[in-house]
Amino acid sequence: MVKVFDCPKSLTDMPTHYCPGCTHGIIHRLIAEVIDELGIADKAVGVAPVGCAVLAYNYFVCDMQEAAHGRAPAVATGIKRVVPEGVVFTYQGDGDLASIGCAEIVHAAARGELITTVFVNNGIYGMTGGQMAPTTLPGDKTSTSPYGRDTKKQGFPIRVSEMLATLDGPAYIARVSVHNVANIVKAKRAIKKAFEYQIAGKGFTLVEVLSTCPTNWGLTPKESLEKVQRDMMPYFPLGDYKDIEAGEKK
Amino acid sequence: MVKVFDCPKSLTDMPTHYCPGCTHGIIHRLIAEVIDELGIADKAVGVAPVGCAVLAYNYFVCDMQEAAHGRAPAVATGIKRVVPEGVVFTYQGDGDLASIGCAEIVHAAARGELITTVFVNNGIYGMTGGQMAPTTLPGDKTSTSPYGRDTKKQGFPIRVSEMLATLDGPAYIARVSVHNVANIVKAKRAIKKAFEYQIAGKGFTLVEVLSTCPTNWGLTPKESLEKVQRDMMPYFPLGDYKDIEAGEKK
Amino acid sequence: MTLGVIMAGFGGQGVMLMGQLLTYAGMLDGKQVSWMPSYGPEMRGGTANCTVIIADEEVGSPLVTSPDAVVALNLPSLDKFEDIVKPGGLLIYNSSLINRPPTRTDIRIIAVEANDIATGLGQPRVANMVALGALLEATSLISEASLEQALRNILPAHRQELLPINLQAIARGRASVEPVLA
Amino acid sequence: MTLGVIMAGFGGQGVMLMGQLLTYAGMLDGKQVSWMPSYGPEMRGGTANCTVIIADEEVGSPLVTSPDAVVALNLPSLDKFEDIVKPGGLLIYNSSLINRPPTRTDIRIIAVEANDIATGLGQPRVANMVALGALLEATSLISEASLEQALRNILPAHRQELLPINLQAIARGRASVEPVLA
Amino acid sequence: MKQRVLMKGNEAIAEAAIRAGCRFFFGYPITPQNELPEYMSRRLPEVGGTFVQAESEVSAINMVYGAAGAGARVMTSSSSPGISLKQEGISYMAGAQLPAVIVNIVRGGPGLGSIQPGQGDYFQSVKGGGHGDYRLVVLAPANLQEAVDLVTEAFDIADLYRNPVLILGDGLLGQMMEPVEFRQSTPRELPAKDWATTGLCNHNGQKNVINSLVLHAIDLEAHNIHLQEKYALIKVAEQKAELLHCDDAELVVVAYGSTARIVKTAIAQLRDQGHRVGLLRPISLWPFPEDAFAKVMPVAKDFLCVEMSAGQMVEDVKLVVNGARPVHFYGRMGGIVPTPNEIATQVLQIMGVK
Amino acid sequence: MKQRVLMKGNEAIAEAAIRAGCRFFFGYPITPQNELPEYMSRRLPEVGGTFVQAESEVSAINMVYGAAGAGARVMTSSSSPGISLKQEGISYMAGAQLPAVIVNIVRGGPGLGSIQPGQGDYFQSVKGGGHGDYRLVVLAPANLQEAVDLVTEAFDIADLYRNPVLILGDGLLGQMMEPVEFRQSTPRELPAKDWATTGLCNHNGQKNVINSLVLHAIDLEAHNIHLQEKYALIKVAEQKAELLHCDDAELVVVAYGSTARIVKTAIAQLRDQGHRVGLLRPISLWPFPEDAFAKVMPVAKDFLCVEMSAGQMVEDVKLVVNGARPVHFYGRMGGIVPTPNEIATQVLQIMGVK
Amino acid sequence: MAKVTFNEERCKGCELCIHVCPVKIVIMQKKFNKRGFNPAGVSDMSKCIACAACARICPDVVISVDK
Amino acid sequence: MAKVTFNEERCKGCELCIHVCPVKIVIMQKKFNKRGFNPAGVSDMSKCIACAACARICPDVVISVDK
Ligand SMILES: Cc1ncc(C[n+]2csc(CCOP(=O)(O)OP(=O)(O)O)c2C)c(N)n1
Ligand SMILES: Cc1ncc(C[n+]2csc(CCOP(=O)(O)OP(=O)(O)O)c2C)c(N)n1
Ligand code: SF4
Ligand code: SF4
Ligand code: SF4
Ligand code: SF4
Ligand code: SF4
Ligand code: SF4
Ligand SMILES: [Mg+2]
Ligand SMILES: [Mg+2]
Repeated sequence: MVKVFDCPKSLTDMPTHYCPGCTHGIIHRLIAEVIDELGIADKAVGVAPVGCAVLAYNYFVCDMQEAAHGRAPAVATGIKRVVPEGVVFTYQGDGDLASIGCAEIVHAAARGELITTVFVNNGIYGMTGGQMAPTTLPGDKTSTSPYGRDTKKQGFPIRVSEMLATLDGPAYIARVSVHNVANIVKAKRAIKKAFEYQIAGKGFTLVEVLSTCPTNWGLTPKESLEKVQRDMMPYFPLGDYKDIEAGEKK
Repeated sequence: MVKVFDCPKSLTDMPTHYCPGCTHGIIHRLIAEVIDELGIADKAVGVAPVGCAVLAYNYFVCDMQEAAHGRAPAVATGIKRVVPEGVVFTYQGDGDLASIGCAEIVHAAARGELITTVFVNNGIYGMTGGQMAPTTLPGDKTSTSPYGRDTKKQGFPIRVSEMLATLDGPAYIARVSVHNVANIVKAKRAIKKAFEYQIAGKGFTLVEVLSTCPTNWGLTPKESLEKVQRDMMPYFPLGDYKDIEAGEKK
Repeated sequence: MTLGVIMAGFGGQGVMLMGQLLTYAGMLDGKQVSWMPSYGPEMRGGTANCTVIIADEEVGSPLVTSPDAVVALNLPSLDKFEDIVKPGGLLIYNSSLINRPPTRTDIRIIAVEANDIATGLGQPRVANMVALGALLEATSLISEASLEQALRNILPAHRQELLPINLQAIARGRASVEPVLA
Repeated sequence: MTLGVIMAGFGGQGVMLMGQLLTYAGMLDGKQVSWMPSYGPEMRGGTANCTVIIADEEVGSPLVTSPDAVVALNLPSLDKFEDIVKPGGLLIYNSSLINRPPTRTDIRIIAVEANDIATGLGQPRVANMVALGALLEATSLISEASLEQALRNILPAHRQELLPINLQAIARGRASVEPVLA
Repeated sequence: MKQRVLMKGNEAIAEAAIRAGCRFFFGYPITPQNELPEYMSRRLPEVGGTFVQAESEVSAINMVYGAAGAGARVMTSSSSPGISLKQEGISYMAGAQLPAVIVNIVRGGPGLGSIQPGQGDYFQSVKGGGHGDYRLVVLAPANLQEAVDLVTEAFDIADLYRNPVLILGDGLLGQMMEPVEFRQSTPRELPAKDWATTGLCNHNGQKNVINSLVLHAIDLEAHNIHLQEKYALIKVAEQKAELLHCDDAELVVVAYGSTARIVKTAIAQLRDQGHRVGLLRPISLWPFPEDAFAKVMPVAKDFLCVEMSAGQMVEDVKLVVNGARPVHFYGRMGGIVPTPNEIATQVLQIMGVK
Repeated sequence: MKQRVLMKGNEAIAEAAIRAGCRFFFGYPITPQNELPEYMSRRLPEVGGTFVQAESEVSAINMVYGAAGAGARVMTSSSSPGISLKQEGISYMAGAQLPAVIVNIVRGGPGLGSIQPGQGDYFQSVKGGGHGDYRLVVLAPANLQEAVDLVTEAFDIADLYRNPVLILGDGLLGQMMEPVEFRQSTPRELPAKDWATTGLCNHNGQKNVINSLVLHAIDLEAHNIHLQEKYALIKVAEQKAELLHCDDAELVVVAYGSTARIVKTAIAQLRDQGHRVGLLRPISLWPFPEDAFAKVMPVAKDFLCVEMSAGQMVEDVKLVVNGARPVHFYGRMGGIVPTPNEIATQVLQIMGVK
Repeated sequence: MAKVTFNEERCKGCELCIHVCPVKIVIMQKKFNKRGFNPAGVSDMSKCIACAACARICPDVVISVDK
Repeated sequence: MAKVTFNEERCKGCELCIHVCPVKIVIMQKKFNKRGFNPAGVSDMSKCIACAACARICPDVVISVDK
């Protein structure tokens, strides 16, 4: 018998604290698989955000730092400058990265900082109980947009990948999704490419992953995956937004 | 005899503290002319930045607030929400807007906040004595890039207009220049359009103005204008980046 | 007189609401009351509990270290709180989900088949009300009238149709106490 | 002994460098020294000044309220500092640019045509050195050797060719003092 | 008696603010105060007000600056790390003399710490976590009725003195429910906000500027002296404290906020046992209620300061007592709420009982 | 005697840091400390180090967090408003026990204030401007030689105790030039940074985590107790103060940093006139040099605290003196540097002369 | 022959694996695991094609697949 | 006839006006204003075409133009 699929070595045994069906867990696994495949567990340093993934430092078998809310790219910059031979990644939610940490991610990208960011876009503040995120879709109800996000007063969702792709510092920026198996496979490919580009010193890399929050969306895990495809993907189209090896496209 | 050109009423008599030949003065005058022409001096509220224009509150004949470094868009948001019938503008340098205040401008733009930002891009921190700005050109020497801006370590300039144009909140975003008379005339037109769009409630508006810093560039005022055309304009192309009335272009 | 009650269960079993109803009823009875949730690092699906104080004087600490009564809707809650019930106090546990009987002998213990009774009523989600009914019956913490009024006030306008089933559940909870006393 | 000197002029006249040279020379003479610039809100093109202390003991305040000597390279500086020179102190002013003579009678006053002399040397920018020469001559603050050494050390390697013209300016400044004393 | 409603602390504070005329709220989510902005996001639109979820706490406090400068009654709230981020903005508001109410529902620190209740932000609140010489008026309610009442006070004090006011709560207060009554307070006479930047047309064409920059040292000193004079006035006029059983108390426990509740329970026990113990509960942490200390000094032999911190208010107690009596300290940290028994034990130890 | 070089304060601090082995600097421009990052941007590349101009002070302190967590000797510097922005990050560093050196070249406040020297950030520095119970070691040099010497000390203390150290200067110190000598200090024995996140391959495959989150109250309390025990050690071991003419001083002036220089000039004058006046100059502001006070108490009848603030350190002086002697205060604000004459006048008034 | 193994104690009963199995053999079990969830399992292992879809979608690395 | 007026005390002598005048009549004066700058002026007003280029480029609103 041959192993077709097994738990990656770069994940610890500790069960995660994520809610049932939350796709944070899938994304964690993909990162761990990539770390395994690239054989970089012993030189990877991860940076956990403040968000539902705040305990991510418990789940990866590599050195980790827990950053202040939104500041993971700055923390990662500090680490990478000290350990240039290390492989440094941040794992950040949409509140963390696109709201409070907006300046940090823009500037890490503009600096072409040699780090990889996995950006988990679930359109909500999961950890704090379902408040509006910068990526919450127009009309969606959250605990701070109880009447539905009104673009007149609360503005429009930010398309982070498109925005960062206007900069010269990034080497690779892609938006992927984990709402079905085919996309999970693609998502892993993107994350792997991002890490490879970092290792090759090509520039800043970011993979935006459309993710779910069944708990705060008030949907079952399955319905949540459907919402990603039905509602999120039209607003946040999947694709490579920047690939210095391939030229820009979209 | 008819007046062909006179000092706008919306500028106070106070001579500015700007260095000889600094184009901050031209940009001030253009804003004042627009305020005059639109007849909005009695309902305009300006927000001064921290930067060489920190004393801008002395120069405009309208209510003014002095914001913390980078936070003018947040301050303007507070004002506009309280005085929705007012015409609220921020005046910000590139350090103020594109560096420390990066999150604030991105989010004011994403919210479609009904304010107008005049963004003075002189590729340097004027007030603090010539440090590198996010818009400093590759290779340019500043007091914190003494060996010339090395894109490998210090990253690439941020093109603010292009970046913000990826958002859905802005109604009008344009880059103009004041390095010669023809462009000064165009710059004024852009600033006027921005104010008009704000008054019409169309959305967030921003005019990026390429400007000079003879003192910290170590050039004469005339050489500085030449540098704008020769060095800055290729990296920061002029044009409308977003105009919801005209569709996006570039 | 100051009485402290801890109510505990899985998230989703409605222990928070149960505690709020008790508190509300106490307030309507003219008592001094407070309600304090646990809001720790537990994730959704984990355990949840709240502390209710009903007193004649100003409420000092809204927390209690030895509660006068504990209502435990699941096993982890029983495990966690059985030991701290004040000697002579009351422990109500949901015998539908808890398969080990409590071991304390110095307190009054009431088993309520909360889930079974609720399911019997055709509405499994009112198990918490069944337990609350048992508490009402077993103590003189609050009056029945106030509890009913509290329920009316707390149910939002578009949910008032749920009033009867909740009242029924409370009644069945009260009724379930007798056999244990016997 | 603690002596305080204020040097003032337009930004660009080189008062800061002049003060640094004086301080450096004092240090080479084995004295305790400090240099403190004004770094106020004045814009470029405005006035600039610095305070130099040369002392035998540890320098306390690096600022002085009544300086032992003032070197004023332009009119606003003279206006600002003439009054605070310590009685019996020294005031050197740049008579090339300042057209009103000082009015104090309780201090020693030296007029130096700093700009004219510098222009005469073919290098208008060494007017500050001319004034410094005058100060060297009129006081015993520092030694000539130390000043020359300071100049050598402060000039960056690729600017050493400017040494002669600076030394010349200092010499002419020294020379210019005589007539006034006469 | 007016109607009492059962509310969560965070929501009660929000509702009280709306009743006090607050129509603008700028905030950012953080536990354990999320119900406050959430409530505002539901309620403010109903009363014609505006709720904005800012991109960060830094941005939120600067929105508050702008709105306060435009003359609004405006509030923001956060919890410890978020309040740290607001320090620059708070210093600016104090410098520009802008009235606003800031709520800190303190959690365990330092750093990310935990979300459990704490009182480790006392120094930051009363000594000034931001730069420069400034003071916030700091009000620390111990129950929800008081929280509700102090919110109105806070807005009035802010407007009267043109100074930000901080309401210092903690997770316990924010998360608990108690009955509250929204009563009409006797309004203070407040000056018109003729300094607000609402556009020249709204104030007779005279230009208004909101600013904290004062370039020349002599002017900035004058500005600072003005601020200090204002603080001196506040110090005289705005001290608030509760004294409980202090008339004959040989040992006075000093505690504020939630901790004071626990202390009350402990004191009730101790009094039952016949011990002469009292409570001095500072309600205004700045100005620190020095007058209240003067009242208890004649009888008190010892002071015991109890805090959910390593000991911060204890310094202010020592400063008031000035060596005249021993000042003891008992503290718990990290989100641990002390029990009445623990406190009683400390008291008895100091009193030399048993 | 080694060679003395004439340097600006900001540059001398930067050079001293490099000589102390600092190879990483993250900062953001602000007057009056700009020469410090500028110097670093020139010099660090020459020694194989890294200078990054961060996008803000918030980002800078978090870069420092990352770099310190990866085991580097790292520094940041700023001035008042910028330091306020760093408060959240500083609290995180204290919580995660990360060693680094932070320089604050204080200016006039509050708010934008001015760029002139000030000492209004004392409270923020020593009481904790951030949230939670933590302490920075705070060192306040009074001249450039001392600044240079203390920089090495600061890095060593930071590494020894795994705690951030703040160097508190002001515009005067940052902008002035004085001769300095970079001398070899006797290095302390420092523990290996085996906790740093440099990748598993660099520390035997054992996972390292840098973190300040401690979810359970009981654990967070334990963590806080550990921090407090560490602070207690520091309090014993790291007090620093200068005593000048205190042996027979009836009046002891207490002043730190630049102000202490002015006080020295004043005292020289007063001594010349025969007055028994001394100076107690705290060099470590936290831990506050209580031991030095014990030394002067037997003779001192009065204390006069002089600050460029509305009176902040005066509270710590009062806490030490604990009512045993009168503590007077004289302060200037807003960037005004007091003159020796002003101070002498105050002293004479207190001494009842004339 | 294909074999799918469930680390039942890790399962949170989210049911995502059920929906992606092309041969519809993944089911939820009646029993509870220690954390109170009904874990997933396979009804008829012989039908399994070892596609690993279930494993790939599982957020909790419950499933391993052999062939 | 065109007329260009210089508010000389505001002039900072930056010389930008000189370069933009299409008829090259703007010059720097020898005298100093109170702030120590040589103010700009016009050498031969009759040549002025009132194009206001000088006024538009002036950063210090020194110049007004009549026609
Ligand atoms: C300075 C600061 N502000 C706010 C918070 C509270 N907070 C914790 S997580 C979070 C948002 C999390 O949302 P997101 O980044 O989208 O992650 P998710 O939980 O959705 O995965 C917030 C606001 C904090 N811890 N620190
Ligand atoms: C929080 C904070 N950080 C830094 C500063 C110092 N500072 C003042 S102006 C400025 C940059 C100004 O540059 P820019 O915005 O480009 O305006 P310019 O002077 O070039 O017009 C900086 C960093 C400050 N005042 N406050
Ligand atoms: S709250 Fe939402 S994002 Fe967070 S673990 Fe639960 S489902 Fe996932
Ligand atoms: S420093 Fe530069 S930007 Fe500032 S006023 Fe002078 S020339 Fe203009
Ligand atoms: S491996 Fe494929 S076929 Fe087998 S159980 Fe999983 S999803 Fe079904
Ligand atoms: S996807 Fe994983 S966690 Fe969810 S039910 Fe299936 S095995 Fe369990
Ligand atoms: S108006 Fe035109 S022609 Fe006349 S002086 Fe000015 S630039 Fe020259
Ligand atoms: S452009 Fe204006 S400031 Fe410059 S020289 Fe001409 S008139 Fe003077
Ligand atoms: Mg999210
Ligand atoms: Mg600039």
